[in-house]
Order: sequence, then structure tokens, then C-alpha cells
Amino acid sequence: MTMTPLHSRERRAALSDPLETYRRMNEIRIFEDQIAGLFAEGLVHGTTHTCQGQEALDVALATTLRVDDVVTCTYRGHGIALALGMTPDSVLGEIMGRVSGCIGGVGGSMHLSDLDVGLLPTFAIVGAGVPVAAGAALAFQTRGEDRVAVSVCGDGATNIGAFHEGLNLAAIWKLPVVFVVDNNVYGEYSRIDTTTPITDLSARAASYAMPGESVDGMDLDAVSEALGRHVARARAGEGPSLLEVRTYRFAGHSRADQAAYRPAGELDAWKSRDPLTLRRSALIDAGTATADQLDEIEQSVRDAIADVVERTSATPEPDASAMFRNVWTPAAASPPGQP
Amino acid sequence: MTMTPLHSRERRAALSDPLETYRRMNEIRIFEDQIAGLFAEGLVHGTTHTCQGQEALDVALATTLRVDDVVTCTYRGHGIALALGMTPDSVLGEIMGRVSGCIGGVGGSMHLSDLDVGLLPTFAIVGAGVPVAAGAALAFQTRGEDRVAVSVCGDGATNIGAFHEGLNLAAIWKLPVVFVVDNNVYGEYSRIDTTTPITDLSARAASYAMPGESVDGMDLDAVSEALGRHVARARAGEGPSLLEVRTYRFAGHSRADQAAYRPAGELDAWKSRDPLTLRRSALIDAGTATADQLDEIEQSVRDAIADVVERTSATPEPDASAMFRNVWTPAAASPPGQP
Amino acid sequence: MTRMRVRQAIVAALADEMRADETVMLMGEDIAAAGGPFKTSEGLLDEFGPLRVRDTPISEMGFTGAAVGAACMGMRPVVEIMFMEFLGVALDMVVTEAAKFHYLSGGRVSVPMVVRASVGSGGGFGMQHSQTLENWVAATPGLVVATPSDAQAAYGLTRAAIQHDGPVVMLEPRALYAERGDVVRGADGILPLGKARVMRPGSNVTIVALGQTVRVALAAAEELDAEVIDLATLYPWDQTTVLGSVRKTGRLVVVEEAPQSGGWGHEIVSTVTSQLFSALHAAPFRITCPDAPVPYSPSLESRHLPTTEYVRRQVTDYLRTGQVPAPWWLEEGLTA
Amino acid sequence: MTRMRVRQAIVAALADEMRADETVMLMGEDIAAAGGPFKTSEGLLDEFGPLRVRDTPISEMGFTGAAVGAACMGMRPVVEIMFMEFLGVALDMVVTEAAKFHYLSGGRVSVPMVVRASVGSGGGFGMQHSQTLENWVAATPGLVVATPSDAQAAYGLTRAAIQHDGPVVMLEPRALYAERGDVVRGADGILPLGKARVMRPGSNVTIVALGQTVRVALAAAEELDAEVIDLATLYPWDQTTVLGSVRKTGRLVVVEEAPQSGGWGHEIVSTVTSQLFSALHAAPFRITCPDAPVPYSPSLESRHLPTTEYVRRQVTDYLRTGQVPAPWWLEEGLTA
Ligand SMILES: Cc1ncc(C[n+]2csc(CCOP(=O)(O)OP(=O)(O)O)c2C)c(N)n1
Ligand SMILES: Cc1ncc(C[n+]2csc(CCOP(=O)(O)OP(=O)(O)O)c2C)c(N)n1
Ligand SMILES: [Mg+2]
Ligand SMILES: [Mg+2]
Repeated sequence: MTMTPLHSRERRAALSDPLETYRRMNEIRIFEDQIAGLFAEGLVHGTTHTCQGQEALDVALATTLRVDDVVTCTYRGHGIALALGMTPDSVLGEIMGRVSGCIGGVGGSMHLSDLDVGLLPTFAIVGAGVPVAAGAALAFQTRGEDRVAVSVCGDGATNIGAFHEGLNLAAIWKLPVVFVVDNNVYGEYSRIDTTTPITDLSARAASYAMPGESVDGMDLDAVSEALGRHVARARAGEGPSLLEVRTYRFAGHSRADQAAYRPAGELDAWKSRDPLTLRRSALIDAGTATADQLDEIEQSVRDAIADVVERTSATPEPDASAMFRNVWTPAAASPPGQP
Repeated sequence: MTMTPLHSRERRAALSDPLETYRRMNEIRIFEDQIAGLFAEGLVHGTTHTCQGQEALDVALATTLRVDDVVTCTYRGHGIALALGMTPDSVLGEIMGRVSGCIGGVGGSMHLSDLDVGLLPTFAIVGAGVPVAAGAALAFQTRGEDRVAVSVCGDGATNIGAFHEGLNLAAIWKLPVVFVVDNNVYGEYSRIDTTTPITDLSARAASYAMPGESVDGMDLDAVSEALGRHVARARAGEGPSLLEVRTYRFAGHSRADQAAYRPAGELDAWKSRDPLTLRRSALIDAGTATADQLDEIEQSVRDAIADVVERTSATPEPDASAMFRNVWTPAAASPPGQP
Repeated sequence: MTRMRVRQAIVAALADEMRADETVMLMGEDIAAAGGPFKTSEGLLDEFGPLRVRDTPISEMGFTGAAVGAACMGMRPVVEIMFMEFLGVALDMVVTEAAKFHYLSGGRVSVPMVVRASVGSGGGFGMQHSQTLENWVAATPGLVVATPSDAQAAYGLTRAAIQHDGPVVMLEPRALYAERGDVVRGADGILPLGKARVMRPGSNVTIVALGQTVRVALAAAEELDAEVIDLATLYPWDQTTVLGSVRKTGRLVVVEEAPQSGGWGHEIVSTVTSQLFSALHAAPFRITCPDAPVPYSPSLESRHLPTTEYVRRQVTDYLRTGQVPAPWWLEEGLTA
Repeated sequence: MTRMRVRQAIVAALADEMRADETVMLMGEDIAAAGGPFKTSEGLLDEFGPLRVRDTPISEMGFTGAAVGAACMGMRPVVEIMFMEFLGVALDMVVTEAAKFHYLSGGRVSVPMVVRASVGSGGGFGMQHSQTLENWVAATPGLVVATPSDAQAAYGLTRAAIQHDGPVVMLEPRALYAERGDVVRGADGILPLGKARVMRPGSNVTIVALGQTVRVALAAAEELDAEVIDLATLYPWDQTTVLGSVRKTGRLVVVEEAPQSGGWGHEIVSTVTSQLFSALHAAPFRITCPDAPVPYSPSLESRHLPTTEYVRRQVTDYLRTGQVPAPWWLEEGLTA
């Protein structure tokens, strides 16, 4: 069994090895399956949103971006967090509300972050990350840095005002930001075609005179290639662009959702293009790895995640003082008095 | 001197006579010039936004829509209010805060309305009228009525989220609403090209799979023709559309603005296509009226507006009880007590 | 009288109003085909059809605005804001448009719309999905704000809200949706807006609560001679009932799901003090959440909201000493 | 010490901070080329250039969100919301994002941004452009809310706000922009956030005011032995100073630009009562606006905000009778 490196930056750097990208995709999948199980069993309270089926985008972000670039994403962010480098311990710790969580357990599933690998706190409000990413890019541009910001939002988020305002602002200022729409076909329980009158979401780029492109989101190489071009463009000062990544949400929207509303056969059709399977075939076809090697990777990930679950379950929740930490109060203000 | 008919519906009906459309365009222009003067002299407090240069759209709305259709527009709404039929007395009364105002003087320049001629309270918040118009159309659709709603917003408003959300919602539900963008080239002191990365604002229709069209806003016939098509489409149940009407704001943004930021020559270039002049020529060319007749109309409007100003100046402000009228309070609630 | 969950009482109220008045319609994210994220509109699409029960895109500004427009044109739309926080992208439509339209149309336009929003902590939804945020809609002349505390109130206030000719915001404690209670349906079950409910008579102290804190207050009051009042409508709140009670008891405690700073209970304490100063036997005070975001970790989240144990202890101390007790975090030396 | 208008003091504060710290940048509608709709950024584009002084499209959600992102990445953005009401389309970014980021990043992310918004009545802008709306940003742990009442406060609080490591909302009374005052510039002119200002000592009654009502309270206090306190920072407000003063005077009046229902003054009255009950000689109370939107007509608008005459009468009655006087509208038999 391979030990998971301890630090997020090391875990990020490890992805330069193509086998590690396969390991990471499996790590996300297995992690998410485990999470779903823990919630289903009632071992974790609250809600969670898993991202099975969207692993290619998660890992492509990690391999394409520099570690000093910045990402805003959504509550469906475990995969991106793990891909960018956050350790399964810090992610699971947060999801389970333990002191080992990335913010000590006060946030939960929707609030992951690690500035060391460029992940801003994940956004629980649909669309909010879009202008915030533009703002990060604004900081880079104003200071003359060649860093890039990437906003990842869902298909459903393209209908909210913040999306529109964020893109327009970025376009006017030619900000170094790439707007990625992870089109996983659903927003909560609504199929995208019931809430959005166009099928090609990248077409909305035209409203802001920026390039728009849609790409197969199940194929890691395809996503990486397209994302790479858009990021390079942004880094070169050529302005923002919009990339629709076509994935599919294999699970329900959140904890309790069985996704009974899916048309018959839809899930199976998409599962036939499971990003992990496609990646596996590609690695074998290219002679990068043998089936046995990949099986072994999968097994080692499975074992490692089982360890993480065990370790985290044995980790305590924070004590009451954690509730009061990290609230800004001006120094001169009198201490909050009696009621 | 012709007397202005007393009721807004009669004033609306009068527009079936082409000469009355010319009279109305002049009425708006002269009214707005007077308003600008009253504010400049300090005779009216607060702020105001006049619409000289945009009269063709105002009157086209009135001649195209049925009186049971509905319009949402902006604080720059005096022209639309007068065109739709509101009397100069009720508009000026409101602007001057007098009891003769359409809502008795508690609203002011930004808050005109007359449900008899389909004008919902004009909107002081940029973009807010867009989803509200969609909602009016939603009521018509739900009840199976063949009425149409028209939202009129400015060029600058196309960058706010409410615009985007309103259009998307209307598209999804195929609502009987026409979204009109009065592109008068400026939003406050900002030229549209400094805030918006595209030049053809109707192109944004494509994001919502609805027809988009841009039309010369200085030519009453052109605006009427285009608007007529879009309204007919909506009325026939074929869904929403976006019409950009290209006008020019002859005055500054509001009371105090001298519009010094305009590029040299721009105003003159647009004034050479003054909608009133174009209309005048068209009527003479078509043999509908002689220059003398039109001069006489202009003079009679001038006299009438002078009378309105005199009358309104002699009209009292409301007394304190007006402040407390028309605030909803549930019947069962205890009367607001002591402080 | 039927036993039902709070969320079923809401469905029942919506259905009864929709049957009685065909201008009533519903809009919101996943409220139609899926019956609502919290199942508060289950079955309504089937009964009333897709014109009156509409799933919306994710665009709170858009559909809340559409509700304003539809209401102006004679409909009675009920919109669902899945979590109160989402009104942060659409507050304009409620406070600046809907609440003012009657006034700014000289009484010609009415906006009989209801905004239903789930609020509060207890579900492990984290700090951006667990606030009550009454303050966002406070200080808005023309806007009614109500909060049910049980199934009857959910039924009765929802119906009253729909019938009201102005805009109403219904803040629904998410943690109560699954709670069961007995519900009188029909006209007799309607609770007028602006009326508080005396949940338990008492003579020693008046405890004012709202929404989720009503059950906490009731449980805490068990061994005390406390009068527990469910405010039910927060704006405008029932001064007659509250002042009457405090006139009798001479003591006031507000139990509140809101931070110590900025919470609505200040208004109750302040109004009662200004009006009944000489009738008070002791300082009125508030039992609140601390000035910190709602934390996720279950053991912390459950302490954020005042617990029954804590309320009982605070009120007991207050009655015993006549003094305002310090909140638990100061006792434990914790501050932000 | 320089004599300048409030709006010039704001320009001076922005300029001094921008000179001292190159991460300070400005965004807003027409704040760059035009120098600001209220001339509160005049000349700054020329001095600091278009990268640091940016005109934005009309998209409050977009640019306030951009400020959050830029602040997370180490800038100190100051955004201008032309009228406070416009935050109704972007409140999410302030309350739900900016104010919580420090907490939800475990202290790793700071959001040192300032949201400046003009507020209040007096300009004839009508009911959708004349509110103060402090309640929108109240009850938000992690968010500081301050309001200047004169040129010195405008200078000093703006600088302190920019230097603060968390988000600050500055509510600037529009009616004061043209007022002149003496301003100490530089480090000595900075007013720490969270500190109230005793504007006038007195021993009979404590009058707490904020923003536009400070000058009203000062004028009204002229023939009274009243201590007038400018709260300056509303969240968190300076309990030490206010409690200290009431401990001395035994009486409290809050003069407030907010409706009777839902206004911030309830918090002052309530907190003082809970903590100083036995030190009070009379009921504390508030002098407020009525529960009605701000009307346009000049004669009405000027009565909506408490006038000097009215405040003087109310306080005088209070001191004479020891009773809370009724507000003018009840005296005149007017209610909503
Ligand atoms: C402003 C806002 N409205 C509604 C929600 C509730 N909500 C959470 S996730 C979600 C669906 C989002 O769909 P999409 O953007 O496609 O992202 P996905 O969940 O598929 O990743 C909704 C409506 C929210 N969090 N924020
Ligand atoms: C949400 C919001 N932001 C800003 C403003 C301030 N404002 C009033 S008019 C205006 C310019 C609008 O430009 P445009 O949409 O082109 O309309 P026009 O004034 O040219 O008719 C602005 C920014 C506002 N009223 N509402
Ligand atoms: Mg989706
Ligand atoms: Mg314009």
C-alpha cells in the first residue's frame, strides 16, 4: 500500500505522473462512494453533494493549473479539493465535523478550502464563485502577476445573475480568468433542458464577446487539452473565456436523492463512458500501464480511504471555543457584553 | 389652443390620429425641457431623468400596445408615461410633489404609474422591471389572456443579473413579453462601450434562444413596425423576444449632469436625426400635414405645457396624512404603539 | 383535527388556498415535479397542473421578480426560497419593490405575494444555509413577516399570508418540517397575521419565542410558572398580547434564534421597556445565539441555538436573583 | 487641520490610504472618469490610474463579488454602492460571503474590503433611494458597520475601515456629503472602529445618535444638559462608552433614522436596559421615523426624519414628566 503524501502541495506535484492521475480519479470516486455510504447510514449529519462522474474535470484542473493559480467551485467540491491536493483526511475530517478537517470541522461538506493549492472556500450559494473568481483575477491583473483564476460552476448556475455579471465584468476588463461550466445535466432534480432554453451552454460566451467552447467531460485528455488552451490564453493576457465541460452526475443531487427523475437508460448510457473506464483504457492502450498495475492502484486507494474513514471516525469534534475563532472584530471594539 | 383631454385613456385613444403622435412627441420634448429648467432653477428638489431624443420609442409603445397591455420602464419614464396617456398634470404634479400628482406627490420623478393605461410603477432600481414584466406576462399566460407585457430598460441595464434572469425565465416559459432595450448610448456617465463588450445588444437574445433585433430608434415608423411584430408574436403565444431600440440621450443623465464626457460632435451627429425632425419631415413628405399645421401643433403644446406648469405650481403639497396612506398592515395587527 | 407534519400542514394550506382561489400559484426551484426540496408542495403539481405550479431555473431574482409582476396583475403567487440565504441575491424584489408598490402606486397596485423561505439551524447545513436572517426583512413598512412554530401555525399562517393583500415573508424553521401536530383545517384553522399565540399561561415571567425557539421555551417552562408566547408574526408583532402579559408578570425573557447583536428580540425588549418601565420587576433580557456563524460540527451546532437546559437555567437564575444572567459563552470565557 | 466637505474628507481618506498601501483599489459605477456620482472619488483616477480606480458596469453583484475575490487575493478593494438600496441585488456577497470567509477558511482567508454606500433621506430621491437599511447588514458576525456624522468621522472611519482586515460596510449619509468641517488628516485623524464619540458632555440624559441624526441631536441638545454620543460604529457598537454615559445620566434617548419597527436603536435601548436596569431613572426610548416609506414631497420628507424641533420637544417632555412621549404621528392621530 502506497502512503498518501502528507501535504497538499506534494499531493498536487505527484500528479505529474500519469499513473497518479489515474490514482487520483479513483481516489475521488471511492471517496465519494464512501461519503454517500456514511451519510446513508446516518453516520454523518447534514447534507453532502458528491461528484461521481465528474472526476476528469477535477483532475484536469489540477494538472493544468499552476499551484499558485486559484479556483472557485461549488458545494459539489470534494473531487476538486482532492484533485488539487487536499488530503482525504482533511476533506473527510471537515465533512464529518472533526478537528482534523481543513477548517477544524466548523464548515462541513460545503466549505472546503486550502490556500496552499489555490482552493478558495467552496461556495454554497449558486453562482457566487463566478464574480469572486473574476475578482481574484482582478488582483492578479492589477499587480501584474501572470496567475490565472478558474471559476467552476454547474449548468444550473448559468441561469443566475451572478454568472452573467461575472462574465461581463471579466470581459470588460480582460481578466485572466477561465469560466468552466461543469454541465452534469442536472441542477438539483431539474434536467438542464427544463430550465435553460439552449443546449450549448458555451454559446452564452457570445454575449460577452469571449470565446466559448464545449468539450467532452468524460475524457481526461480532452478536458486537459481544452482547459490548457483557455488557461494559457488567460495567462497570456488575452482575456477570459467560457468552457463547458460535459459530464454527468452519476449520483443523486445530495444525500437523500435517489434521482428517480432520470429518464430510463440515461444513467447507463453515460456510465458506458465512465471517465475512470475511459482513462483506464487509454493508459492500457498507450502502454503506460498494465491492467494489473491499475487494479493494484485501485486496491491501494480503496485501502487508503478505508484507513482515512477509520482514522477520521476516531477523531474528536472540536470543542466550543472553535465556534468563536476567526470572527473578525475590530480591536478597539468593546468586548461583546452581557445580552 | 387645443385642450388636453382629461383622462389618460382618452389621451391614449387620441393617438390613432397620426397628427396626434406628432403632438405627443412634441409634448414629451417640451415637457422634458421644462422639467430640466425647473430643476436647474431649483424650483423642484431631488433628482430627475429626462428622455429628450427617445420620443419615438415612447410613442411607438403607445400606438403599438393595447390599452390593457402592460409596460414596465425606468426612472427615465416621463416620456413613456405621457405617451401611454398620463396627463401632463398628473406627471408634473408627481414630479413636483403636489397632490395633483399621479400618486399624490409621495413618489416623485422616478415613481409614475397609471394602471388605466397599463403603466406599472416606474422602476428606480436598474433591471428590476425586467423580471417584473415577465411576471405580468406570466399572469396573462396562466389565465389564458392574450395580453402582452413590455419591459423597457436601458443599455446599461443589460449588464445586471435581473436582465439575464428575466429573459431566461420568459424563454423557458414562452411568456408573452417583449424586452425592449432603449440603447441611448449611456448609462449615467458611462458610454456603453466602456461597460459592455458587444455593440449589438440584441445579440444577447441568442443566450435565451429568442429572436433579437436592433432597430433605428429615431424613426417612429421603424420602431412601430419592429415593435409591432414582436408584440404580435408575443400575443400569438410564440414567446418572448428582445428588441434593441437605438436612440440617443440628448440631455445629461440626471438633473445636474452637463454630459461633458460626450465625445465632440457626437450629440450633433445624433441631433441631425432628431426623432421629432424626422417625424415632421415624414408627415410633410407624405402630405399628411403642412409645415404650418405642425408649427401650430408645436405652439399649442408649448402653451398647454406652460399652463400645466402654472397650474401645478399653484397646487399644494400633500399634508402629513399622505405619508401614512397605502402602507399594508394586516387588519388583526395591533395598531403601531408607542415607540 | 388531523395529525400531520409541519411540511404536510404547509402542503394542506397551499392546496386549500389553491382550491378556493384560482389566482393562487406556486413557483420555486424543484417545487413542482419533485414536490419541493423539503416536500412542502408534494402532490400539488398533479392536482393543479403546470400552469399554477411551476419549477423555475435557479434565479431567485428572476422568479421573485416574476411573482411581483404576476401579483400586480391579480395573481396570488407563492414563491419558495429554498434557504433564506438565497434571498441575498433577490432581496431587492421583496423589500424595495413588493413592499413599496402599494404606496408608490397610490394604492392602485396590490402585491398579494408570499415568499416562503426555510430558515434556521439544526440540519447540519453549515453556516451559509442555517441562519434565520429576520433582520433582512425587518424595518420594512408594508412587509409582513411571520414564522410558524408548529403544524397548526404552519397551516394557519400560510393561509392567512396568501389571503393578505400585501406581500408576506414566511420564515419556516427547517428543523420543524418533520414535526407532527394536530391541525384544524378550514376557516377555523386560519391564524390571523399580527396575532401572537399564548402557548402556556403563567404568572411569574413572560417568555416570548418565535419559530424554532417556541418548543424550546415550552420545554424549559415546564417546571416554572412562565407564560410562553409564540410571536407568530414578527412584523407587525402583537404588542397588545405581549404588553398585556408583561403587565401581569412584570418580567420578560425573549428566547431567540439570532445572534446577540442585531437580533429581533431587541425590539421586544426595547418596546416593552419604553412602554411598561414602571411595571417591570426586573430587567428584561434575551437568550440568544452567540455572535458567531452557525458551525457545522454537530456538537457545536446544537449549542449554537439556545437549548432547553440552558433556557431553563437562565430563566431560573433570573427569577431567583432578579438579575440578568450572563450567557454561557461568557461564563465559559469564550468570545469572538 | 483643514476645512473640507464630508465628500472631500472621503476623497482624502481614500487618497491617503492609496498612497500608503498600493493594494488599496476602488471600484464602482462612474467613480473613475466622472469622479463619483457624489464626487467622493474626485481626482483619484488621475493620481492612481485605471488599474486601481475602476468604473464598473451596472452590476453590483458582479463588482462586489469581484471585490471579495480581490480581497481574498491580498488587495484592499473599496467598492461604492451608489445608493444603499442597490445592495438589495448583491447582499449575498457582503453578508453570506465576505463576512464569513475568515471563519469558513479557518482563518486562512481575509477579506479586507470596504463597501461604501450612500444612505438616508433629505435629497428628494424618493422612497427607493432614501432608506438607511442598517438592518440588512445587522446580525452578521464578522461584519463591521460604521457611519460617519461629519467630515472628521468620514475621514477617520474610512481610513480605519480600509485598514481593518475584515469586511466593513460604511453607510454614508448622503445629506451630509456637502457639509463642511475641520479635519485632522494623517494617523491622528483616524478613528478606530468600534469607538463611539462623545460629541457633547452632559449629565441629565444620554442621547445616542448615528450619521445624520447626530447633528439633529446636537442642535436639539443645545438648551439641555444632555450628553450626545455619536455611535460612529454600529456593529460592534461601543457598549463601554454608552453604558458609561447612561450609568451617569440614568436616562437614554436614541435618535434614529430608521422606522419605528425594526430600527437599530432597539438594540441600544434593549442592551442598556438589560445591563443597567437599576441605574435607570426613567424608561429609555427611541425617537424615530414613522413606519412608512420615505415620501418625496419636500414638506413630507422633511418631517419623516426626526427634526431638531421635534427631538427637543420629545426630550424636554421626557425630562419633565419622566414618561416616554408619544411620537408626533400618534399625537396627530396618524397611523399607517
Ligand atoms: C442562489 C442559490 N439558489 C439555490 C440554491 C440551492 N441549490 C443548491 S445546488 C443547486 C443546483 C445547482 O445546479 P448546478 O449549477 O447544475 O450544479 P450541480 O449541483 O449540478 O453541481 C441548487 C438549486 C443555492 N445553493 N443557491
Ligand atoms: C441596481 C442599480 N444600480 C445602479 C443604479 C444607479 N443608476 C441609475 S440610472 C443608471 C444608469 C442606467 O443606464 P441605462 O440602463 O442605460 O438607462 P438610462 O439611464 O440610459 O435610461 C444607474 C447606474 C440603480 N438605479 N440601480
Ligand atoms: Mg448540474
Ligand atoms: Mg442608457
